[in-house]
Amino acid sequence: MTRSGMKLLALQILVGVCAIAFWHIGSQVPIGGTYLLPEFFFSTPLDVGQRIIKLFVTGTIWKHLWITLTETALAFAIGAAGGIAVGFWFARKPLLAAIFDPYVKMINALPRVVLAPIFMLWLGLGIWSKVALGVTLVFFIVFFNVYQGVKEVSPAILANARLIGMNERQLFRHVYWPSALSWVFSSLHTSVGFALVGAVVGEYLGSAAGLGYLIHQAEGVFDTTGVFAGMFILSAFVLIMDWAVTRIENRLLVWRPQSTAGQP
Amino acid sequence: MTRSGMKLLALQILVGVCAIAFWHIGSQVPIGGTYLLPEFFFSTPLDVGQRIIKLFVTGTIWKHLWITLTETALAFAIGAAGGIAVGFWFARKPLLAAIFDPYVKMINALPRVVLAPIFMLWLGLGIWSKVALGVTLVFFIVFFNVYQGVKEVSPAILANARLIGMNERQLFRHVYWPSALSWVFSSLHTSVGFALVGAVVGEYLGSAAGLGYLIHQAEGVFDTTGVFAGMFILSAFVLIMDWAVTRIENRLLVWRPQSTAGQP
Amino acid sequence: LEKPNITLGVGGKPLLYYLPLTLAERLGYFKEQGLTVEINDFGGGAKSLQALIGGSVDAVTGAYEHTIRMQAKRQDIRAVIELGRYPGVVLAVRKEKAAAFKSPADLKGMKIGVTAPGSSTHLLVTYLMVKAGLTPDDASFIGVGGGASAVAAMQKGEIDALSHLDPVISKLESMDAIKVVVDTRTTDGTVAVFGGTNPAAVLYFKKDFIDANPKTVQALTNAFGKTLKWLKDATPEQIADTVPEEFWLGDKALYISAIKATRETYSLTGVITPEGMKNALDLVVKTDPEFNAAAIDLTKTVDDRFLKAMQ
Amino acid sequence: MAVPMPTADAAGRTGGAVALTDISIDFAIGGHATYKAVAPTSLAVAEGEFVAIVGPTGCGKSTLLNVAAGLLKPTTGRVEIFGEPLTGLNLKAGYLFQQDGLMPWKSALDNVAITLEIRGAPRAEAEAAALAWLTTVGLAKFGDRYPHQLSGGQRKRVGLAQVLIREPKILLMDEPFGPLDAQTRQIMGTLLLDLWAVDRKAVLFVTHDLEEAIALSDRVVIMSAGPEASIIGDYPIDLPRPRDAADIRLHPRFHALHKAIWAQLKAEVIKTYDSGRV
Amino acid sequence: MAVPMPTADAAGRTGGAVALTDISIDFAIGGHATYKAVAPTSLAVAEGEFVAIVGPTGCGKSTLLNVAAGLLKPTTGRVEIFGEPLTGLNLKAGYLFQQDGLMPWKSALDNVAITLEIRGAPRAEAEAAALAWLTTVGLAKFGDRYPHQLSGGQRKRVGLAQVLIREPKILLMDEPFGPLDAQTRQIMGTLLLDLWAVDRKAVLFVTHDLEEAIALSDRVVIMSAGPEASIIGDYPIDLPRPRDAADIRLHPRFHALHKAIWAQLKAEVIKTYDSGRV
Ligand SMILES: Nc1ncnc2c1ncn2[C@@H]1O[C@H](COP(=O)(O)OP(=O)(O)OP(=O)(O)O)[C@@H](O)[C@H]1O
Ligand SMILES: Nc1ncnc2c1ncn2[C@@H]1O[C@H](COP(=O)(O)OP(=O)(O)OP(=O)(O)O)[C@@H](O)[C@H]1O
Ligand SMILES: [Mg+2]
Ligand SMILES: [Mg+2]
Repeated sequence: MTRSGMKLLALQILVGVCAIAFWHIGSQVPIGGTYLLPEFFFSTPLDVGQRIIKLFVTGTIWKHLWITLTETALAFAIGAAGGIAVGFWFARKPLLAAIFDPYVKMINALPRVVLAPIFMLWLGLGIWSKVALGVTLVFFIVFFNVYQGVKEVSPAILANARLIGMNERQLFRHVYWPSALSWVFSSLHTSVGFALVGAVVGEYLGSAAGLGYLIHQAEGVFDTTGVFAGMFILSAFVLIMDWAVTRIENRLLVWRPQSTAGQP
Repeated sequence: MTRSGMKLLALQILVGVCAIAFWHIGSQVPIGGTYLLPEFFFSTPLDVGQRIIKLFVTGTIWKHLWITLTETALAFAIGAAGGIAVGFWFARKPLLAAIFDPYVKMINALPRVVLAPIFMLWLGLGIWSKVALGVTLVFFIVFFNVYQGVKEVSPAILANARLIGMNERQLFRHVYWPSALSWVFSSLHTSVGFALVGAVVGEYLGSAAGLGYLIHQAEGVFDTTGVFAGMFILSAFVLIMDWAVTRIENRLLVWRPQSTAGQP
Repeated sequence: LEKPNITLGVGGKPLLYYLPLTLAERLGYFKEQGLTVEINDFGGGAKSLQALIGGSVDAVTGAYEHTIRMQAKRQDIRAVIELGRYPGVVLAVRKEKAAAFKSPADLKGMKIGVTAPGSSTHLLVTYLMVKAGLTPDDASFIGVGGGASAVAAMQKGEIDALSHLDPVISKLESMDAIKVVVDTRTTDGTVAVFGGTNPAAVLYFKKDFIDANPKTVQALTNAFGKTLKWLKDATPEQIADTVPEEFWLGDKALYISAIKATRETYSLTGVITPEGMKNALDLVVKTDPEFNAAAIDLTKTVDDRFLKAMQ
Repeated sequence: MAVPMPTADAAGRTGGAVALTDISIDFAIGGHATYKAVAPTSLAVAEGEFVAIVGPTGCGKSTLLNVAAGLLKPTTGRVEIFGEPLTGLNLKAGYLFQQDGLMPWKSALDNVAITLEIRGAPRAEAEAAALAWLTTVGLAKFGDRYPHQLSGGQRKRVGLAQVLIREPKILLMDEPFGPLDAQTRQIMGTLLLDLWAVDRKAVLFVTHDLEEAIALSDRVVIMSAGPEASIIGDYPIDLPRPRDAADIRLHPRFHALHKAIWAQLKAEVIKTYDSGRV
Repeated sequence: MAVPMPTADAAGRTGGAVALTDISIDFAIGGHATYKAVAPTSLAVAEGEFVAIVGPTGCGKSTLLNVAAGLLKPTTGRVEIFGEPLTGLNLKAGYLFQQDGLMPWKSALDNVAITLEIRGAPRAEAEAAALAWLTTVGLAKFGDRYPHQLSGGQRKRVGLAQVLIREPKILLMDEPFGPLDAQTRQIMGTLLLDLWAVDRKAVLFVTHDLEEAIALSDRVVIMSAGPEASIIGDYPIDLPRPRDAADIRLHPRFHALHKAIWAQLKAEVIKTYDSGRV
């Protein structure tokens, strides 16, 4: 690791430590008679840490984690693929886009929690109803960005590509896709989190296992420590998924100028 | 209205009519002995239509609608403003962004449903806890896009602007902001729906009024008609909000080439 | 009155479990007592309790068991009047499995639907299983939520058994999809499970609130007490006509049959008996081995002054 | 004058490679205003003919090329390519834009090779051909650079290779040698002439360098200044072929042609500039 | 030869407006490879001096200007502006890019006016000044057009107005008249000379037109072809001032200078081209 990488990591850890210290003080030291972060609602960092360790040591977490991650990964992959496909398709067929535009927006505004029973009816209680919930979140985030990204393709590059005789498929591969990539990745970074949220909310609303189930169960018996432990584990795994997305992004976008100031 | 506008509207209505017809048939005509869209889960278009009319005629809806729209508008405005501000700020301070990057992503992955009690603790049961829920959705969608949008500013334009002596504030106003606008608006279109979702989910989780409250009430007693009526009203209002966003977008982006093919 | 405007939390107002609340509101008994009650509906009982602790609501109609759990968490919560004397939870098995089902011991290996993990429906099955010599790990529990999704889960055959409340149970019975095997809606059923009553829905407050606003608490108690009296004598039709039409499950006949089924669960006097308290504690302890029963002082979970004053 | 007068407008021979007949072009410029960039005018390029367009800056040269490429529909008038009315893009033409049209996400080599690849040429073959072309334009060692890593002149030459590798029947070139130094310019000019000598494509060539125009082309047309620009001069260049882009400038006829065309062009530019209409 | 030999490198006089001393520039090109674009070389521009840079395409002219503008840090060497080491951007310089740097969301007028506005000039005043400048570059009627509605030459002139309105102490111009026709080019050249005569800015002027370079400048420097390009020729232009960009070409000394510089330049270009290194 480089020196600057080390420094960055140190600073990141510092921020984390500060946040935990604040949490600890807020939940343990009363300020003016009241606790800033009452233990009932926030638990304490120590308890949460112990719980996380216990969950991993006893191994109960693995099954749940595995299910939630599968759901998240599926929701992310399907939602992103769908959003990209439909986004490109709509961007290339303006009439189609114009016709369906209000419907897409209406559907995007439906509260997913309310749709849960319908997903359950169609897809059962297994992972697929949770995947569906995640997909409805990821899809729209990716879709709107891809749609706009395709429309932002440089007209000169597009005209040139069409004149050298590219057909739609080739235009997609050689022009629209690479050009819209930064839009796609921007939406993917947002989506990673939302895919997980979708999966967890789906589990929360009805499931037999998964982190959402654990969290819900903990909530039912007012076990705030359990809730926070679950959320921390969630968040940690999102970082791993996001890291993977960033890896792919850097690979695909090698052609970009490194620094913006260098080349006027 | 222009001729093509009329044609478009006609096609849009056609799609709507088809969807409703499909719904009607699915819920009323058994295919192979089973209903495609059982009435118990999907109600029927006629019932839903009647319910919507009744809600408006008796006037019960107005109070709920007003509350939900206020929450949505506030969530949208605050979330978008926050996302834009922090997005720009992070994009201009790469070290800051790098340090907080993992934390931002972790927070984005927290299931909002679980956070609801905390918002209630801090913000009470009024509209603000719902606004907060919407804000947490809108903020991240806008934030990630603005962050990327700022980084996509053309290096030549940026270098030129800096060389004519613009300071940070002026760069923001004359370069970053206009350049990132299409990114901002892309995220705003996604966010309109999510702001509403946030507000409704907030109400769903705990409230005394609002469309989410209505839907929740209806769900508990198998009143699918009520659930669907609420969702339709929601969606219709999202279209109005989105229309407003599009108006502003078209105003701010007048400088764009009209057609992409015209100017190589 | 110290505080004529109060906010009250409930986790699922249209549920029959909370029928007295709706009745009190519709019959105008709150107004009669000079109270303006804003009813906040929450996504579940746990959330309404959290709102109480957080100070967003003044009173909650929720499960008695909450007061016990909160004592363990050093939160002083007191129940003042009982609204439901039996939990009202029903364990039913899918029709096809009914023939093979003899006792809760047969739950082994089943997929059991509950409203939510950790909820009272979940706890009841766990309790039954523990009593039958099983451990909670012998079956898998699936949170299926309230309302339509629970019906969907049973219809689709996703679950073998279901521990749930009305109206879901009545709906599924009307669809002839299930057979009820344990029924805590009735006196017989409840006694068979617990050996006595087991307070379900109660009205509870934070102790601080009671101390500061005794008159308000009294007024609220009075309103509920009066409702219970009305409920004791009302016919199911009268009840159905009193609640809002939307609560009818889209079918008045179904609603009335659901009322008939749950009729016995509603408290007659509002009194929480010591025996009932013990049963409730027993339920908690049996289902949560880590729960420290010794630390619980059951007398501190209720405050019966107001009920006494009313009579 | 001892030089040929502008010949009549070529509206008659529509059978050529490119025939723009009575085209006019209006641009919408905000609100309901329009800018009449090109007034009804006609231009025809016969098969195998090399036509250069010169004219004051902003007169409408690029616009005409866009029309010929099918990127812009003229407001009025007809566009025919090899006798057929043009609908949509003109895929028979290779068009080197005035501005950059390279794909920034492809290396120089890939930018050139893609032209063959999309027609189904195997990767290796396309790459070999592309490398040969890059060598021809003097960029053999820059194949793996992305466009943003190239200088202005290098990018233009990559574009040139990209257009030429297709061997289109019609070449539309908008200031192809603009950002090149005089010497490279002549080398490229000679290269273009050599290529053209082989299969005699029809060429429409926009340049600001009148000497270059005369040195390369069969005909030089002059556009008047806009708005409502039109073709106001058409000079056949009766210099012998084959030519060398550098040596031909020493030909005695060259000077006379240059003088005649320059006189008309200069008058046009000054008119434009004075009216602030450029 | 009868013409002056290239003078010694100007490393001695660092007190000038721009002094690049022993700078070399390496570019990272994928992986760990670097391209040594510019070998250690020095260039100094005295206060009030007009220096033209010519060289084969891709040799490093734009790169040198980027260094002088502070947009690019040289790998080695020192950059001094008016005797002070340059850190960050060179705000004393006005830089007209080879490529377009106009803000596409601002009209031509706004693009020019903003330069004054950001210094606090009132809107009306800035607008009036901008309009005057647009008129000077012949675009009075195009003030309300957005950049994409302008031709290549028009855009370049808007850029010119944008740079000139600031009245910077140092002017860096990268092929400012590239996309202009010969006539407009001369008009602009004369305009530039007139402006320069008033307050004698230091000018660093990149062009491919050697005649233009000689006509305008006090000194013409020649860059060798890259990689490891450096300044290999430095010719003082001892033509009388004030000059007219067109008439000066008829001066007897002009031809001699042109011939001498051209000979060196041509040799350089051919060398470059042959090695495929351009
Ligand atoms: N999209 C547009 N909207 C409005 N006016 C336009 C548009 N495109 C071009 N014009 C105008 O049309 C005229 C011709 O433009 P064109 O680009 O064809 O000029 P040109 O002859 O190529 O000039 P140059 O030599 O500077 O490249 C110019 O005055 C320009 O301002
Ligand atoms: N970002 C970069 N990465 C790698 N190489 C670069 C980069 N920028 C420029 N170069 C190389 O540096 C050399 C000099 O480039 P520069 O743009 O300065 O040339 P130039 O003299 O301005 O040429 P032209 O007359 O064509 O504009 C070129 O060979 C170019 O390929
Ligand atoms: Mg042009
Ligand atoms: Mg250059």
